[in-house]
Amino acid sequence: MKIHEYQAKEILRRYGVPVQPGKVATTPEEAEQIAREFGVPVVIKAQVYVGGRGKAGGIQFGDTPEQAREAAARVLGMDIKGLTVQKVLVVPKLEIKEEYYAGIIMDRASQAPVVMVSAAGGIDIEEVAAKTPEKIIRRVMDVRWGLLPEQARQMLADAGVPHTVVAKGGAILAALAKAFTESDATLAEINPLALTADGQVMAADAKILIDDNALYRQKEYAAWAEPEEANPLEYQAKEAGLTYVKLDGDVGIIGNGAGLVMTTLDMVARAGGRPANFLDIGGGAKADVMKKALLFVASDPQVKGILVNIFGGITRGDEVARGIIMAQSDLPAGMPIVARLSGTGEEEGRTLLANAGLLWGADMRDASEKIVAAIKERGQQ
Amino acid sequence: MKIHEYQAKEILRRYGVPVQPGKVATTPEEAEQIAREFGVPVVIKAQVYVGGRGKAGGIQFGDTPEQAREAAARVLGMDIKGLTVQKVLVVPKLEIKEEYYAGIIMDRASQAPVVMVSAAGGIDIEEVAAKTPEKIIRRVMDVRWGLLPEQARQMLADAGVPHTVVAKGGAILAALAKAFTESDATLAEINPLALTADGQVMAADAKILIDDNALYRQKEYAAWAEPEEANPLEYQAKEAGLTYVKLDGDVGIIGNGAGLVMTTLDMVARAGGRPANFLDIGGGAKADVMKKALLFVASDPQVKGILVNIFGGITRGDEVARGIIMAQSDLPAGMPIVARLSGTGEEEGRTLLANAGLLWGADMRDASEKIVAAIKERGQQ
Amino acid sequence: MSILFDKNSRVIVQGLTGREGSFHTANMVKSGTNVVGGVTPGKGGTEVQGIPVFDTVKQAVAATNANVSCIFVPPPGAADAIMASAEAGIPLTICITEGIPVNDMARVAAFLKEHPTRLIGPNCPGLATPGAGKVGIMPYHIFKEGDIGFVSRSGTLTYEVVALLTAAGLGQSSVIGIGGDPIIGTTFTDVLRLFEHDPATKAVVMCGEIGGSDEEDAAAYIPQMSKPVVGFISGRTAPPGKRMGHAGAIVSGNTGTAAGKVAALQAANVPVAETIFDIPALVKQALGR
Amino acid sequence: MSILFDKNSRVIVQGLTGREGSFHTANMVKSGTNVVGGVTPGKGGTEVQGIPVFDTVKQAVAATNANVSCIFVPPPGAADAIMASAEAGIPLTICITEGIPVNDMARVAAFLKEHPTRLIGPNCPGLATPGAGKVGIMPYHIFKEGDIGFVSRSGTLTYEVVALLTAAGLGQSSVIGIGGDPIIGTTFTDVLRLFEHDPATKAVVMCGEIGGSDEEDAAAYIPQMSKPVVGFISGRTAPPGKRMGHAGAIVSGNTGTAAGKVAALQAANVPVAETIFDIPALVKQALGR
Repeated sequence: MKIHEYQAKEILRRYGVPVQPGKVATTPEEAEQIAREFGVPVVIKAQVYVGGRGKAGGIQFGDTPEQAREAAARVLGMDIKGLTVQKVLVVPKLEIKEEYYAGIIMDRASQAPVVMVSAAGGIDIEEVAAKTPEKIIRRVMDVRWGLLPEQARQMLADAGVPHTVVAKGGAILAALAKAFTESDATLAEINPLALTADGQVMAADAKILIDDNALYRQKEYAAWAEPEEANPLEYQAKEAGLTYVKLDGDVGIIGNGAGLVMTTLDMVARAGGRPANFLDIGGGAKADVMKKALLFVASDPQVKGILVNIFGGITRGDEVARGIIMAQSDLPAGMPIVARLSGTGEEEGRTLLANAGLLWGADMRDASEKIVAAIKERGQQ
Repeated sequence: MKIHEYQAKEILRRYGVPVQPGKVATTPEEAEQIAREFGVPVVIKAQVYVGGRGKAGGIQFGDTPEQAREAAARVLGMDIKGLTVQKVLVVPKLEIKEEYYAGIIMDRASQAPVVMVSAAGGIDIEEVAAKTPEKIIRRVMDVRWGLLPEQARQMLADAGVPHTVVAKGGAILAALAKAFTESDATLAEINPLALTADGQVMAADAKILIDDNALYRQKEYAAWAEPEEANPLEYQAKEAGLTYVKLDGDVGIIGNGAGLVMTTLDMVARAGGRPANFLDIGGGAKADVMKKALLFVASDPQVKGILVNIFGGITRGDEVARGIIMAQSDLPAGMPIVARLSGTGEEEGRTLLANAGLLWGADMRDASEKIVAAIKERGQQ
Repeated sequence: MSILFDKNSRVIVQGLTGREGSFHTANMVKSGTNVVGGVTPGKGGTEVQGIPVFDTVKQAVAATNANVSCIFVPPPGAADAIMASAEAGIPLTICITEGIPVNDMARVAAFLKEHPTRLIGPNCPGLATPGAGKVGIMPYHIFKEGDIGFVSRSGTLTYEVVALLTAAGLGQSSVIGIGGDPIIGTTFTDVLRLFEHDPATKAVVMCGEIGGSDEEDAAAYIPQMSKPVVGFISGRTAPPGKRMGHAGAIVSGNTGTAAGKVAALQAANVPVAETIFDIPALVKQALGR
Repeated sequence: MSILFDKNSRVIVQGLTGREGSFHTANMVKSGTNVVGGVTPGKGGTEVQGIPVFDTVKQAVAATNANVSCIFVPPPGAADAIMASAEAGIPLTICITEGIPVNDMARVAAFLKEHPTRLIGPNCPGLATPGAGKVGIMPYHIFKEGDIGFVSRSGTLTYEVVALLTAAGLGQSSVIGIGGDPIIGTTFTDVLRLFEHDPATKAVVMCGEIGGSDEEDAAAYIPQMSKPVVGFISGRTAPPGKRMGHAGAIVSGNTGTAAGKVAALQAANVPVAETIFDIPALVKQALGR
């Protein structure tokens, strides 16, 4: 789950990481008020669930409260990579002397969190990593002990930061690691970790992702979830318990099991179609879930036809067929649906579909070709 | 640090351990009100920092709110082993079917917490442990992993409790272990762990001791500290930063280092005296600390004379002597003081004492004999 | 013959009394698997489908001499269930549960270094040895006894491909679903190594997918094998995964794409199927059948 | 000759720049100890009393080749300091700090199983090798070179008894204060074993006190020693320790009392001094001097 910068900073603050004071504004007037409260100059930072907001103009400055209001007026409502800015974080401007990088990510290969620091932080960190990987100090965290303060300091010392940053940054890095584990984060990043002109070491920006699987025990953070403005369908799907990813094409795709759905996408693409989405209904879905998934996919205005590909194990083909038939009356008139049912209840399911006059494919290649052809045919009408 | 039963239960509740609802009353009227709120019959339990309150009459019952008031009136103000009852915990009476024992203690020999359970719980648990030690299931907790739920269940299974208690009690025991570690406890005990007539498993009583050395980071629990009514001197000493234990005799004893002070007690006893206290001023004490310690020991009305035994390393003999001289005007007139100073600054200190007309001993045996003799002599005057 | 599981395996089911656990246990028994016990704390002393239930894994092992555990425990208790199996000394643990927090699995991974068990999964369909039975949730009717080893990260895709192999007359020695989670107990390379040493396996089909570097690692191992491997990678047209901050880019670099995985396998002389329908022919070609 | 520490030892001080650290380091240097560096995070690159300061223990070891660390870090950071020394591979760590939370020390004890260092303390006065120097806070002027090994749980009592030994002409080979905390790195038995194998030690004085079972454990080891041991137990007239709930009674049973410890030592044929003034005579008697 994504959270905003101000929320990530709130988590870090609880673990003792120094972050600037500041507040969130949803109107220019609020931004002006916050600027008065904390003192100018301030930075107005768009709070959106994507990176690269700085280059998009989502970070602006205000030397007076009035300028803060004007800057907030420019940023609020701005479109950044398809997301509309609805909140800005207003913070006093830091006089930054140096910028470092500190991050922790759950790493598949290590089967553990990997901690990374670099003396060369800021927005170009990925270029640093690509060109001069030796400048990134990495350490696999032993989850039994966490990141010990001395290990954190040694990493920073190895990165070549000044002595005072070894000490203060070490405490910050150890706190970041604790926050990572206790928040069930999959990523926790401070970039830049800033050394200010007056010798403070602070998290000038922060990013945390929370493990969706752990939201049941991270109730406070779970409550921070917001609709992702650019992807209302994905948000609604999550609410409905479906695994859905929006894509660019026009062939709606529904299947059971991530690997099978991905393979179906590949098959549709080979048949000359362009998938409109990825939707996994999971195992053991009943007719009502199938119906809900169909209507959900069809609600995407780009979708011109839908392919249903089910390999029945726990999921029964007849249940799936019933769901497709139930959905007919609510689907856009004439939208082609091709179902491919295999495994448990496949015969019964196919009979149901045939009786209802619906299309079905013998296998996923056949079904993919049929749905692509049906959409093309309908487009030519 | 000791805390009350109701506070221990509050900690356990936060970790998900089922405990009865209930509230603390400081007046009979409050107890009646609580009985009305939670329903009768209720149990009125004295909240005092000693064990054995049941046998002393500190646990009483009320079948009606009025009886609850009367019972509370009997218990409040009661003297239990020298402590005056100032609070009672009022809880609905449980219908207990069986009683078990669950406890965790930091164990020197294991260098780790040791978890213990027994199917034979309740007030006779120590007898069970002494007579049938095989009925106590023990496990050294691996602090790297904590007590895993399955390990907790296996301990209860080995103890021979019913299946339902293995499951519910296992969760409780794992929670107890988590509470132990996260609260910096040195002891956490649920006795009895009760199986109620309606199949619930609950902490019917609880005891937790918090590590004094960890109070700096257990700020909430540190704020729960209360004067120990029976030992106001010990409480004041703690507040003053002195390590003080009240004893039964009349020879006040002050020294630096626990081992040295204990040896001094032994020496005074061999010289025929009875130590009135143990007081360790720690390392590096200055004159003002020495003065404070002297006045503190002298404030015990049982004290008839004071022995000061300092082996100077960091602590300087002349500082100690100055402190003794500074205290003279505030000490009870004629109270004998014998000082024994050795190590750093001993010559200067002895000279100061001699010039002030004060007694000193050549070594701790000499000093012990001198203070015992001085007290005896004064008693015969 | 087989790897990991055969007719002598004695299976217990952790979470036997739950809906999923009891449903799939019935199917396992039907497939011929010897399910000797179940574990559900608090339900010890009862029976499900004639199978005795115990409160702890240790008790179950003591009573049944089980050597395989299959876990259907819901996510909040699943990591503890794996550790319980490991601590009880069960040599093979198969965790079906989907949705375990990754921090829990990091803890499990560390725990298993001290308390070894061969963990398959989590978030996997389990395994099957055609002719001997299955552990997990795979539909058993698709299998056919034979000499092809099969390993995949995905569940339903496994069923698709195995059905194609069976239809083509290519029976399977063992079928292993290693699971799709970020942290899993057994990797492609682990399973390839087992197949390499299994006399009953003549060739291996490996179905990977985008994400992680497990396929790349396998490609590095395959040149040491004496047996042919046929590969497939799903997700070629999937969008690039969501970015995991800068850290994600720093850690993974260029690994994880379908193109990268296909290239790595091809560099190891592994024929990579364009679609799953091409797999049987590639296997036959590799075996010269 | 000596155990643990000699003229070749190279000492760093963790917490060198603090009040206690700098005060006692000056005294250590005066005693002849070779203090080669200090560690205070953030103070790296500076010097104290001409001794270079580093940000981490690893840096200090790399620069100075230190093999002993002495810790004066305040309680909140002391456990981390011990682990830092262990992880940096320093073979002997002496922790003077008093007041470390016992949970921290339980964690340290577990950590040291994986990252071994010989830990003395915490809450101890350190050690001294008369003629070579000292590490810690013992007043060095009381020592005299000789062949008596001395070990104690207490600080000032150590000084008292060592002063008596010195006054009686009984010099010391090594003097070790193991510390009074519930969880300590090195026990009486550990030190007795070192003295047993130290050719420079002819007899050992062991000063114990009430609480715990370390003296009883030592009494079980002493019969295996070839060298005489003289014992002393303080706290004979101390009140029984405060009860630690039922658990305390269950765990400790009857161990921990002065009478029990004296009895255990006497059963091991150890002469136990009635008062500290009797110790020198018992030592002379044991050595036939």
